[in-house]
Amino acid sequence: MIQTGNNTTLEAHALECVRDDRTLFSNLGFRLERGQALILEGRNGSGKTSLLRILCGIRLPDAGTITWDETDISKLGPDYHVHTAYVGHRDGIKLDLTPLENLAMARALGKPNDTTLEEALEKVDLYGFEDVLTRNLSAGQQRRLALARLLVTDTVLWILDEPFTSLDTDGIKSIENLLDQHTTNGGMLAVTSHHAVNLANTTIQRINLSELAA
Amino acid sequence: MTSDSLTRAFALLLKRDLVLAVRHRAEMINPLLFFVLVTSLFPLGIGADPKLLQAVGPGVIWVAALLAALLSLEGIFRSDFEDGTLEQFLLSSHPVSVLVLAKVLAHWLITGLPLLVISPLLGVLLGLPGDAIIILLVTLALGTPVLSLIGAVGVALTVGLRKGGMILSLLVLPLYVPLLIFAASAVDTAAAGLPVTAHLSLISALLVLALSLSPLATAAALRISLS
Amino acid sequence: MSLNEFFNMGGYAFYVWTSYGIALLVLLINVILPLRQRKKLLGDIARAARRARRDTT
Amino acid sequence: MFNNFFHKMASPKYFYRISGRLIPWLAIAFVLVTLAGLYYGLVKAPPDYQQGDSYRIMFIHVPAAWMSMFVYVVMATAGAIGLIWRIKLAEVVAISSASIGAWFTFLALVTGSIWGKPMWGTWWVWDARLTSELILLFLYLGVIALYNAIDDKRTAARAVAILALVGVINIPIIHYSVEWWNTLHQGPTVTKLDKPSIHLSMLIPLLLMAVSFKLYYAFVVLMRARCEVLERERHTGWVRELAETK
Repeated sequence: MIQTGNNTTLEAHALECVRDDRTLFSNLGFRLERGQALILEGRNGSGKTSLLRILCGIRLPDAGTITWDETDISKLGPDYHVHTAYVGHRDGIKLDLTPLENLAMARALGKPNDTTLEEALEKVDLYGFEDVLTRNLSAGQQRRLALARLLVTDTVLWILDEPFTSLDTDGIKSIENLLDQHTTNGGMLAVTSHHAVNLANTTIQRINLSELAA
Repeated sequence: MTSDSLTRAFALLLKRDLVLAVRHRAEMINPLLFFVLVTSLFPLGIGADPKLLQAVGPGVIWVAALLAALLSLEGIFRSDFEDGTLEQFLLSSHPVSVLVLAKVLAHWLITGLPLLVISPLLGVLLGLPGDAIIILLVTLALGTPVLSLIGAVGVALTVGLRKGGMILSLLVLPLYVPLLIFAASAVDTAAAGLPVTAHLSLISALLVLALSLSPLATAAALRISLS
Repeated sequence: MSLNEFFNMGGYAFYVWTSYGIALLVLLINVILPLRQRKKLLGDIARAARRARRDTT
Repeated sequence: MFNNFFHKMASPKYFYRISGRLIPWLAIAFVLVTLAGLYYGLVKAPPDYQQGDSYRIMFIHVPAAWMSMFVYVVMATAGAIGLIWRIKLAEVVAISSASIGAWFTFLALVTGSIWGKPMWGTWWVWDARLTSELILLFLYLGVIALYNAIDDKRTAARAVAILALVGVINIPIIHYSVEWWNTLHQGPTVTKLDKPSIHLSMLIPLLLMAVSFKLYYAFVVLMRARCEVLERERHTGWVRELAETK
């Protein structure tokens, strides 16, 4: 496993993504360091989700590479995944498990940190729901549970696809706080969002995929 | 990642799938019911002549087991795909093939093992002699894991498709042919009172081969299906 | 050997010539299909290119 | 360096040009070898002392059966190359092989069945080779169905490669198991669809036809691969130019 130092970087070089014969973006590059957030903007279908999935390593770029500490992520495999956490469109939680069971599984899939599962639930305002079947939670609560997965493993890069979907104003605010804390502690973020993302203490880079394509 | 945490992930995933299965009992019972139903339809279709039944019995039971397994296969990955937990497995810091193995093991415990338990009853219904029933049990014990293992590759390839079910049977059933041949003829041979060591070692070889290759192929297929 | 004998194939004419006929058919189909596909594709692509040019001007 | 060379060789444009030049020569060679094979097979070779003239179906059936296996192996190999080295051209060759292989399998099945009629008196016997071919046909159809079901053609090609690899491991096992099953369930009295005690006069046309089928496969797979390349590269400049000059 590679050790991540303080000057870890995530770099994209000349990325290209083609879907259904349409080039969504090409020659896209950026460099993300600890403490920074990358915010992707653009119309629906401009390739935000595709780019995030490429950053995760789920999807292969049609051209170009992504490097983590100057090593191609497709060569790193699990050694890259151990530093990343992804919350996609789909929550990645099982409705027929309780929040605690869901988090326990999420924790086992990565490198556990010191936060207890109960603390993680408390941070996303789900304390007291740990033994209810997730099916019986509201959409906003389910989304918060999905985001709680970020808190139970020791990761650097959080990749978030529309994290604020179904959240109310208070929910958004508390999640923004969590994100801000993460970058302050030396984490990185890659986020798409329809809402404005307010991160007071974070250096933000924006990429607008619609403008890039034009 | 240490092997310790890998073992924990394996155990937790296995437990998770078993818990989910218990909370969805119907899905567990359907293939079993199907297995019993199909087998008991045969005497109605071809007549209840004991000699005839005994002759076709091994084949019928094994074909029914094949179809019952096919019916349950999609359950391995479908719901995990739909709620996004499957992509979390691909993004874990553990080898995906090991996680796949945990899921396949769970699938076998949920659907394969019940077939095994109920099969002596079906053997009796079709008039198989005692020795043959014992061999039937042995072939199912060695063979049903192969069904789950090979099936997992097929499901992994079709899990992203809307009409994956039809294609799944086309992909998987031809690959089941060798197992069907060896297993059914083992029971047949046992019913005739002959030794079946050769058959059983062939089935074991299939199991070993499937066990070593299928998780890798399944993991690769999942990566492709989710990309 | 006479031509008649040749076509008669020792009484197996039907089987032998049907087999060879089907073989010929299969081989021809596999040549014609890609030829037609290529022609259609090139036509489609040319039309699409012309349309694209008209749209931009 | 080595890698670069191969990637250039495998560039779609280069492939399209070279294959265009190669196809006519392969086609001519195919016609010549086939004519020779037919002459030796239908005219020169004497009737078989047991099967009379019906055995001449062998000159199609056996090469077609060989090709059905051969093409599957080519498909799996090309698929593996595409998967490992991400060479798009290999993916194209793999998927172009699938339908040709399926046609060869179909041909082997139909001619086997027609050959069986005078031998066995029925159109279908569960003979080992025919049964294997039938299962092989299912394997091919699975590959084709999977490719057509997946919308994104790059993903489809990679999925198909995995399936072809799984299939190619299974084919020998299926083959062996079917042979085994066949000897269990049928006495040795039934003559198998097999080369009659082969004589040089029969071997020559058999080999000629085998070569002819290989040549045929070579130029037809190139033709199909060219179409696939055009389809995939339809948005590139060179394909548009090509289309408009035609």
